[in-house]
Amino acid sequence: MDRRKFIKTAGAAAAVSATGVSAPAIVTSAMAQSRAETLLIVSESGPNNLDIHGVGTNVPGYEVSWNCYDRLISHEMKTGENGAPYYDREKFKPELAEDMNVGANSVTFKLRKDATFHDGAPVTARDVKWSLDRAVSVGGFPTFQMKAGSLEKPEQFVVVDDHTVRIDFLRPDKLTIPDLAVIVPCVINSELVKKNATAQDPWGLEYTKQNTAGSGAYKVTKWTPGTEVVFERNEAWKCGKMPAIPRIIWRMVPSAGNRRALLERGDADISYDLPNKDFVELKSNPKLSIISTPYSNGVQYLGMNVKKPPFDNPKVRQAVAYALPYQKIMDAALYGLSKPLFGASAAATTQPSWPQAHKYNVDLAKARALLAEAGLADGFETTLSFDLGFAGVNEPVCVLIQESLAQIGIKTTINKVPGANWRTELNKKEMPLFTNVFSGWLDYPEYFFFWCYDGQNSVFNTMSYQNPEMDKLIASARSSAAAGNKAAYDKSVEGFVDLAYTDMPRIPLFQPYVNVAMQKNITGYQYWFHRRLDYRALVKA
Amino acid sequence: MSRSPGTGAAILATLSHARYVISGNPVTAFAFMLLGLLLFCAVFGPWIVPFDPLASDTAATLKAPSLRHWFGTDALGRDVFSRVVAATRLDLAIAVFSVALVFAFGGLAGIAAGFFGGWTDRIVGRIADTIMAFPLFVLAMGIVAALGNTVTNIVIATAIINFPLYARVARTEASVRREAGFVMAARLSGNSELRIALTSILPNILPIMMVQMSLTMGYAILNAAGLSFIGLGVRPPMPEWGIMVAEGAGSIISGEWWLALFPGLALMLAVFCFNLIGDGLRDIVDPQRRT
Amino acid sequence: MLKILIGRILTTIPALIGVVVVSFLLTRVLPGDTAAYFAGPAATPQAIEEVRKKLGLDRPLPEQFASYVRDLSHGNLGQSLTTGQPVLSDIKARLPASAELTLFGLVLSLLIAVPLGIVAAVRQGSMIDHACRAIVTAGVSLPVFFTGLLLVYVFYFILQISPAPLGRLDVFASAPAEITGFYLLDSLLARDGATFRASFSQLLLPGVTLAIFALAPIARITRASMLSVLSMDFVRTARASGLSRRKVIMTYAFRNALLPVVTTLGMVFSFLLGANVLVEKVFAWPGIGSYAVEALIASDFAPVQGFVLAMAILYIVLNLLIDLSYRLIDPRMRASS
Amino acid sequence: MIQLPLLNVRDLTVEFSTRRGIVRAVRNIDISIGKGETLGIVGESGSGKSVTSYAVMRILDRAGQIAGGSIHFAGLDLRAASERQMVDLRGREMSMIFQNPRAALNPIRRIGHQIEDVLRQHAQAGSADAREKAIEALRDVRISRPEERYSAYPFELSGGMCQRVVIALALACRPKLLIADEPTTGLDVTTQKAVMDLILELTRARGMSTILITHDLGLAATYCSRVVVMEKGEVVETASAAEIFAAPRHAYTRKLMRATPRPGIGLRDLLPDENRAGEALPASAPGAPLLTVSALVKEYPRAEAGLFSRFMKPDAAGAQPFRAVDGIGFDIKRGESLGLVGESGCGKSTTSMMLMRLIDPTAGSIIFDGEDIGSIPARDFARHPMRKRIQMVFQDPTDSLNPRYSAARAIADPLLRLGACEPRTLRARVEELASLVGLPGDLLDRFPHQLSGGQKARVGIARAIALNPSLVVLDEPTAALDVSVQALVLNLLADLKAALGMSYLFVSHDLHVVRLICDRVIVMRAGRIIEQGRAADVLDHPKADYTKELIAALPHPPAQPAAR
Repeated sequence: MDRRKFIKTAGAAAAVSATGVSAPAIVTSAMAQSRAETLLIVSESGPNNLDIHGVGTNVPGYEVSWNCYDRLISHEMKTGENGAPYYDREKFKPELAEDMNVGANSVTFKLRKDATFHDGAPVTARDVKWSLDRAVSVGGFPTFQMKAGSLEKPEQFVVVDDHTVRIDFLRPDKLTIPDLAVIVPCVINSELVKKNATAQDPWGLEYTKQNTAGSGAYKVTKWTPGTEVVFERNEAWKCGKMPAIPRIIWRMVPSAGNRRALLERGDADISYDLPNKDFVELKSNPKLSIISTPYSNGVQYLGMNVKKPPFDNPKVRQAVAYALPYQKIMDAALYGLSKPLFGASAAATTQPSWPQAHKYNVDLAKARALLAEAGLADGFETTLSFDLGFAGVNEPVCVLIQESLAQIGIKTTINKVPGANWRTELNKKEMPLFTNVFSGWLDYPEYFFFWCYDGQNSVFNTMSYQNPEMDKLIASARSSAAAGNKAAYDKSVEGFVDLAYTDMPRIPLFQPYVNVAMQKNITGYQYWFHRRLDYRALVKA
Repeated sequence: MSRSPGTGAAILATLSHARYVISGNPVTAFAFMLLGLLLFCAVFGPWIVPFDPLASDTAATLKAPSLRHWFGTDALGRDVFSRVVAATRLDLAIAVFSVALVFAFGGLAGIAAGFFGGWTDRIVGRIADTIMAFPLFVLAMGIVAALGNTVTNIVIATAIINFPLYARVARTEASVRREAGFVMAARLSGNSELRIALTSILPNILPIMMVQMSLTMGYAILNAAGLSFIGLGVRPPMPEWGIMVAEGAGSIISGEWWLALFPGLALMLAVFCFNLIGDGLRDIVDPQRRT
Repeated sequence: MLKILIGRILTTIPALIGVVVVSFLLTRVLPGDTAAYFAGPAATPQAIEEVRKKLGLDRPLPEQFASYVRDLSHGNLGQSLTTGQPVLSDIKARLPASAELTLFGLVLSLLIAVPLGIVAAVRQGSMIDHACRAIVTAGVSLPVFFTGLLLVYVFYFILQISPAPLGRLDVFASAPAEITGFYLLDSLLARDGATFRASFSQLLLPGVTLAIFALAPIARITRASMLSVLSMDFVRTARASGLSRRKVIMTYAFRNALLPVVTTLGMVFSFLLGANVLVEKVFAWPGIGSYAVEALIASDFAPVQGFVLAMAILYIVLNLLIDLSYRLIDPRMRASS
Repeated sequence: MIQLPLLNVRDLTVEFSTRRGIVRAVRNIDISIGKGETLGIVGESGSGKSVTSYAVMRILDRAGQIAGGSIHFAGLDLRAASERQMVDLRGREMSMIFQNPRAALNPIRRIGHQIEDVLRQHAQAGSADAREKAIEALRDVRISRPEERYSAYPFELSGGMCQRVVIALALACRPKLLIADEPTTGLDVTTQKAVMDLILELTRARGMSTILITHDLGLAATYCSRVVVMEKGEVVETASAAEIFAAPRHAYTRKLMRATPRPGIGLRDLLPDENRAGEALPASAPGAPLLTVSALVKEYPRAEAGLFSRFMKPDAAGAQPFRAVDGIGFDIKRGESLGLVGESGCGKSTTSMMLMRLIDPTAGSIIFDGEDIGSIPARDFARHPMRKRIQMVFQDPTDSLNPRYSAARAIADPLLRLGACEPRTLRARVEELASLVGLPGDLLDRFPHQLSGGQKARVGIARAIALNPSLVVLDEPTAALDVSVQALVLNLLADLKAALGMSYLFVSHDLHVVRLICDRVIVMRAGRIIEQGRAADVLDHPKADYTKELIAALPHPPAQPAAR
């Protein structure tokens, strides 16, 4: 049977039965929605919370927040390396604000007067303050993210009048303004949420978990956890160009093979979490377009615990760096869908940017020599751990590393850590050898290094790397950035990159790509720092 | 006293009966041939494979079956044929050990329950009930997830979920024989209850347990494969059928059918073989047909 | 009758207690730290400790168990981290999907396996017998996820005669008004033929996958049970009284052979509910099995415990039903009450 | 005009394909039966008598087939008849009833419906009158309140009642020929008589021909006009009942007749001439009491059913405890043989199990050689020194041997366990015991399934006497044996008792056998002792009505010609 025809006839049958009295109204309205007006997204997992401020909200939840809530400001688009739209780190555009005025100690926003929440209530400065207060107060990830831009206290957010908000700086920080354009500082319908708050839950987290209370371009009309999320366009949206697609259905399809089949058969419109191999092969499918963009400020690396022998010896770490099968990993594990971070020419100069390639290449003789210098000519045994949640890439990577390290006498046992346990294991900082990804929303080298290499030993410094010299360089980069001293800034950045590549506590393997596959009739995909979809720009022809 | 001539005669009689059953049953004969092949692969596998099952070759990834690579190569260029053959040992080991374990615990517990009755019966019954009330596959997952995904834990988990089955069969068979004449005769001869359970009950229900064991061997392999599918299988790069099928399954749609098909076939043949042998054994030990 | 029912339920209490205790302990030794999960990606150790205290995870196990049982007695199964919903409502929403799929698979399997088993028994030793045996055994020899993916590949991707493996209904169709939670029944009750056809076509492939897996145990027990009944005296009496072959096999032999078949059905059903876990994953079926697996992988205690408890209760209910059907089939059972 | 026989079997050969190749179960036999005639087919197990009847009905199982000869029924060639024709014939023209009536009925179908099935199959009734006709058929076999019984299930009826239903089923369509295959085996004697009388009466009244297949010569003699004797698949003699008993021509017939226990003979008279040992049986001289039982009671509570046990044994909960043995008392003297008789369910087996100390009594005492062994828990008795002094021979010789033990191992078991023997001398002792019970030494290494019934019985006896016990309980030791084997075993038991000075408790339902082997006899019913006394006194001059009834129900073979 022709499938399209089937759907059509089914719809028609439902429409006919709707003229009778027995058919429930919901059937007809839903069935009548035409396919052309709906975007069908398929992905492996869905949100567990519709509010990014919620406790333990997962990454798919961020996508809901991004599309259903507005922020004061957002980023402009530019054209990326691959020719597709890419957010412009440097340029901001107003969203709920119509004007932004940055001073020495504060920034003032004038709000749009016509913006309303989904329930029709106008967006006011009080809503903005309440939302930002909430972000810095609820704890957990949102508060942490706000802190990254020196946004820490409710007192910083001041209501000037109904449509004016001032944000006072705690200290000069280059990241404060960018941090206001990330997902977390979204503006929430404070009156609506307060109505649904309780004494135990003053911020109404339970309510926003299940409901979108924003002013954004879309609202969630149906959410079946683990199965689907249905979005409808907010026809009263004022903060940008009216989105082209009235309705979005986001279905969870756990099997990657099925997601691919759905795309190839033309049943699904867009999917962005497929194995690399599928993306490479789908590129040759004339019905689909694939866009691959490197993670901004993201690196997959091989980490070594520098607090414990044998990886406390830099020579051993360098030996490992000389023994990794970088190209094989690129070819066999990633199908070329990543940006290499190895094998820069010996003459290349370090750039004031991140991520950038290091100069190590496979050189087993050198690796053996370094091991011998470290007194480990006979090699040693250790365990190589990876996050099972990303086994598709991690497993071949680890198998290849295992095979390669064996050639210089390092015998590894591969340890699959279930996704749920991965963070716990990382936090313990006891794994000797592991592969992991870190990426920062805020695309600044010092931001990355502050979290990953600094002696404060944050959870992301998974190697427990502590070096006073490194700390000094990072601090100087931050201060010179805030002060706007470009020369000093560049020097510090080049300094800490060089140091990281000499000491090698973690060996960058590659810069992963975010890949999106969609039908040819879907256009308007934009790359965002959060790497999720922005429905507002998508168009279905 | 000498028992050997009698035992020898019994073995001969059993063999001749087995030959009779097999000759009348082509499917069972086929299954025994398969078993021979599997055992051969398990014992000699590592020596007969054309390639090192662990060696990657990034120059020859995802090659379709050819004369050089009979079953093609996988994403890392490893020879699928070599991996399928080499995996036999591990898969059979999982099956054999889990079945041996559950036979030792479940079988004996069941015999005790059926033979002694009373409190023993009640306790074994409750344990079996409790395990049965769990969705078995999820219980196995839970055990492996909790104890860590090693081969040993897969074996233990498989043994635990099969416990009720064994306990039940052994219990039924033991309780049927509890009042049998020869058991009473053994009591009259001054045998202790424990001794009766071990010398009179156990050997007599062994054939029926053998059937059970053969059937659950296949199930053990399937179970391990299922665990692999959700990521709880053995550690890479060890080749194991389930993990190979699970990983290859995603590639069916992209056209690399050989990744899942060949390990899948091997797995199916092994399970198939154990199941058929179980059926065949049932025919052999079935007293109704043994006249 | 009621007394027996109550008696039966009482005997299942120890098993139920066992399930609660074991599932509690099992989930506590699961790797993964709930507190770390709740505390978020960048939490400091103190922050994690605070969350741990707030969740009561720092208290000794017996105390935690007591509060778990207290919550249970109020019908509170806790919250799922992965879906963010109360476990009870998750299970309520998902159980019908699993039950519908499993029952469908079971019925399908019965329709095929029982006649096969009968034929194999009646023609014992013939080529038909051997062929039946080989076919059903092959069915149970394939991992269900493999069968499922293969079916999707062939029927959806290649032949294009099956709808997309996207759960219980086509994306653009809407669920029938909920009465039983079974889409097939609900759409029939609503006299909505289109939805019935749509949900039936979605159900077909996963149902067949399950059915293939269940063929072997059912056919096997039917055959064995038929064989033993066929060799019984009363069948000989029936034959000697000149009853037709059909009458002898169906009315006399088969009805007597049903008892072990029904017993096996119960086990097969609970077995299928387990196999469901994998099938649901393949077909994006919004059932309780895939829910539990994801929770287990994510070290999400509450849904796993809730799932196990739900299954245990289902198992007990199932056994009661089997008991009742025993009584329907065999008058001797009725008499002993 | 020559009257054709109703059934004419000529030169019939039936073959079975087994794993040892083709086995001929019946070889070239001729049997015919005229209209209204009652023919007995007599033979021991394996004689092919049942196979013959199945061949006639064409209900041989898959492995069997008619290899030669012809079967004509009312002029119709049954070998050539189509299955369709046979279905029409079965039940309507020729019917069959089987032994073990309870198993012969569909356990889960109302008996009325089962009769209706047959009636409707043969178009003897339509949907309107089927019920009425089924009830009528039940009334014909003297089932009281047939309207009620119509809706009964087989398990709600007694064994005798079930056999009546089976008869009703067979006769419902008024067939011309009835084949009764061991119709009363397994029934108690009183029931046996009632059932046989009923069959005879009905078939005579309807002018039917009847074939009675039995192992019991007495039964055949009592009820048949003509008798066919079969041995090993062949007919050895065919003659009128009177003739065959007056002047048996074939040696086998003579042997069979002689081996059948009957009043007025001694144990030695059962044996054929060639086996007949010269010496007469020594008279037993009972001494002082060896075992005294008083006020013995055994109650069984009903067990509760758990979830686990449900699949095996669905039983009811909460019933009253059942008194299997209800306060009995007796004693057994040294060297005495005491018979314990009664119909099934009278408590005789329970009593013997208690004496054997395999189960514990609820109340009462068992004094054995001065010690109250009743107070020693059964589970501890295995290690008690008294254990070796009380042994037992079981009813079913097959069931009582461990299938995994060779004959020698089985006999050696008590010797090994109760340590009466040095390991070195063990084999010699086993061989000695084997020769004592007449078991050829070369059979000692065989396994039970390789031995015949009689041989297995001898192994069981050898095992029981291995420890020189003072008391042996014999629980229906010959019930599963053919009469000729029974004769040998009974004589063996009597000889052993005399030689080893043992006392016997002989549990049996067969009064003829008890008379032959026992000094005294106890009659039990419903857990109580009805009557006890010297065997001859009780059996010849019973006092209790129940005993009288039992004796009257015994089939009495016609008087024997004097042993030559």
